[in-house]
Amino acid sequence: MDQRRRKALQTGAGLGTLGALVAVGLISPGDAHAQDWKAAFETRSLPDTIKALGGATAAESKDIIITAPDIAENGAVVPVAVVSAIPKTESISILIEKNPTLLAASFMIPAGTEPSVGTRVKMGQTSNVFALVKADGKFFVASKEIKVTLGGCGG
Amino acid sequence: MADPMKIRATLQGDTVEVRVLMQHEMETGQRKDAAGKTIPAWHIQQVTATNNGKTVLSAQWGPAVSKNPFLSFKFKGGAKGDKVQITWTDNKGDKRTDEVAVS
Amino acid sequence: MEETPRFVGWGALVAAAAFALALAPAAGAQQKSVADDIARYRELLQDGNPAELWEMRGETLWRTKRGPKAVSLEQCDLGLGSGVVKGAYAALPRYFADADRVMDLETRLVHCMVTLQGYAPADAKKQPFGDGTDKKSDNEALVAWITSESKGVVINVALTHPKEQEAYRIGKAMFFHRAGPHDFGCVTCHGEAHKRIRLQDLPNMLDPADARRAYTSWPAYRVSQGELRTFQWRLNDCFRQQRFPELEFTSDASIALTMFLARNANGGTYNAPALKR
Amino acid sequence: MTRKKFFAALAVTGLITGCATMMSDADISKKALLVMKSSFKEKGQAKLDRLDQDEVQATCSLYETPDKVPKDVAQRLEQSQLETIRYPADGQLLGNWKAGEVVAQSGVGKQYNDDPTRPSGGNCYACHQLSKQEVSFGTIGPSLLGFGKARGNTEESRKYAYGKVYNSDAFSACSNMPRFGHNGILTEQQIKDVVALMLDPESPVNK
Repeated sequence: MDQRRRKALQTGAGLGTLGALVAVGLISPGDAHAQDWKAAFETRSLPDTIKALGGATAAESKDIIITAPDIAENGAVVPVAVVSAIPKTESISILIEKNPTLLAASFMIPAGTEPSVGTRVKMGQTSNVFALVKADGKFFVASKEIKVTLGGCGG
Repeated sequence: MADPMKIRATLQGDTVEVRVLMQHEMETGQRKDAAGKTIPAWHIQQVTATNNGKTVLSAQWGPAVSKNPFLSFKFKGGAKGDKVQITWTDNKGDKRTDEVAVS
Repeated sequence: MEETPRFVGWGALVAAAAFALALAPAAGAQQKSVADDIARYRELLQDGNPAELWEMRGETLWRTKRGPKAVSLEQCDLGLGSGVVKGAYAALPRYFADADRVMDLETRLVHCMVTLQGYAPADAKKQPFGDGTDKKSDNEALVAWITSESKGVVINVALTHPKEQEAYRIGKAMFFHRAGPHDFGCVTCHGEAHKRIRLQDLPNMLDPADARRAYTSWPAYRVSQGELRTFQWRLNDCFRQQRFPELEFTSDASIALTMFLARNANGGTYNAPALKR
Repeated sequence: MTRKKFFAALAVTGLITGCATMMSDADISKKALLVMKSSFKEKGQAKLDRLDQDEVQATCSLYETPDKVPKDVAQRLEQSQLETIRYPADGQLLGNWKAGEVVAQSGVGKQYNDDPTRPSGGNCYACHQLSKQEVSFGTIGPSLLGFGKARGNTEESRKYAYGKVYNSDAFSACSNMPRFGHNGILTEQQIKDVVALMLDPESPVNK
């Protein structure tokens, strides 16, 4: 619990510094029709992914908690868990900014399932990882930088 | 044929915690073999989880999910003895379903 | 949580993350935090070890009727009596009178596959390690399961039989044998405390505490390779990096070195298959 | 292993049970090499002769760690190794530090799965800290951060750095560091580049 709260504060503080820089945007409700997953998995930027998932922009949210290491000893396996405290969370997506394609995984959360998922992803290099949450038709995002370093003997 | 998954589903209070390990290459389609030939993409695309037949999670995965994938999630409304079933489908059309009772 | 989320353009979000990166702490403080962060990474990985997939497959293999004689391995004597698996790994390598030879787990498994299941020795040894793809090794799976049955058991390698003592001494001589274009021996990396290669901590295999920690954590699922790796594999890969030729599976040298290292770990509580970078 | 050391080892491992049937340590060493020769097989560029030892390797294998090598033995080895160092004919010891950084980062070369036609690396970062930027460094060797700043880019320091990389045993017997020049791991040019990495004021080592 403490751990989570601390993470939440960290994430919040990191994003908070932006406040002044940030342009305020409006959210348009996501499309209701079925996703074109093939297209979504080929997107190369956050706005394109959001668009492919049926949205326009995403709001920064402190209610999304990313639990992941600050440094990954091996980019092939980076544990990432996302918890959303946003009511009516419908889906949680994990995006890796510097990967050849952005979207790593999307989880659809039916009613009764907690908006809390964990998996492991590949990262080609140090990058921001985004957790994109769709809740009540709107998109929200949080980010965390994960450094990828070289572990063993090299070669 | 694909190897079985290892599934754990445990009831903690009113929440069932599910942890799954799947055996899969999760080949990205970006790597080259020793001869310099691109190794074609081969990865799980879709995962669905049901509890006594009711969908409790579905997921779409790309090749960036790690090899031998791990998945954890939680749902409410389950009871001991319920059947949690996980199915994955990969981009070659291979499919695997395994089941475990909530303990 | 009550705060209204600010609506953010993602471009600005990206820019801000880059900004935060530029404010990275100074180098001195950084090094300590790198070690802490790596520890945190390893901790986060512990939940859900894919090694269990190998253990499952190994148990099935153990119980499946296979080979020319179509029998299972369930009567295989791993040193504690026919069919006893629990705790067997913690007392290996050991001398087996029926073969008049000191054997480690891998060698004993091959012996059982040959004598019980009727495999030709070459067939029993043909795939000691998986290649990281779908070419899996039955041996690694069997070892994963058998070792998992020694979890919590204290390593207790006896040096009572003269052949066990000789194997230990040969293994020890191998440990200090520097050779090859780089002058490396096992001791180059594993003979001093608190050293690392890159960020990887190196156990001092001459120190009982370190040897216990290291030996009791193999086999391990190697996340970098997506494979379960056995202690035998660990030795082979050390020799590759030592610029030596290839250590042969179930060879006398591999058993001798395993004997030396296992004995050094005596008293450690076995806790594997583990999960490593 | 010396006889004294051997009995010390026996005592530690609780092996003294009456030594009548025991092989001497010299016999064990001989037997170990025989066992190794029958237990390894050649693969790629790594042939079985890699198990054989030269004078340095054989002598150093007798002592558990370099600090246990007797002084006179160490001095004799250092002298013999000093004589192996071949400095570049053109007298130029300083190469390009950027190329040196590539050598320092690369760990390929001489392994049985390496392509012998491609250049080897020095893998310096595996054992040494060299620059502030690279956080993934080893500690088997000392930190070399600021090496050139501390010693100055003089003829003397260039000669020392070149010789040390060429044959480390000439300066510190039974060092864990490979004899990169003597054993043909790095080329003359590569060693010059590593020397530049160590000494060039513009190199990240000295920043």
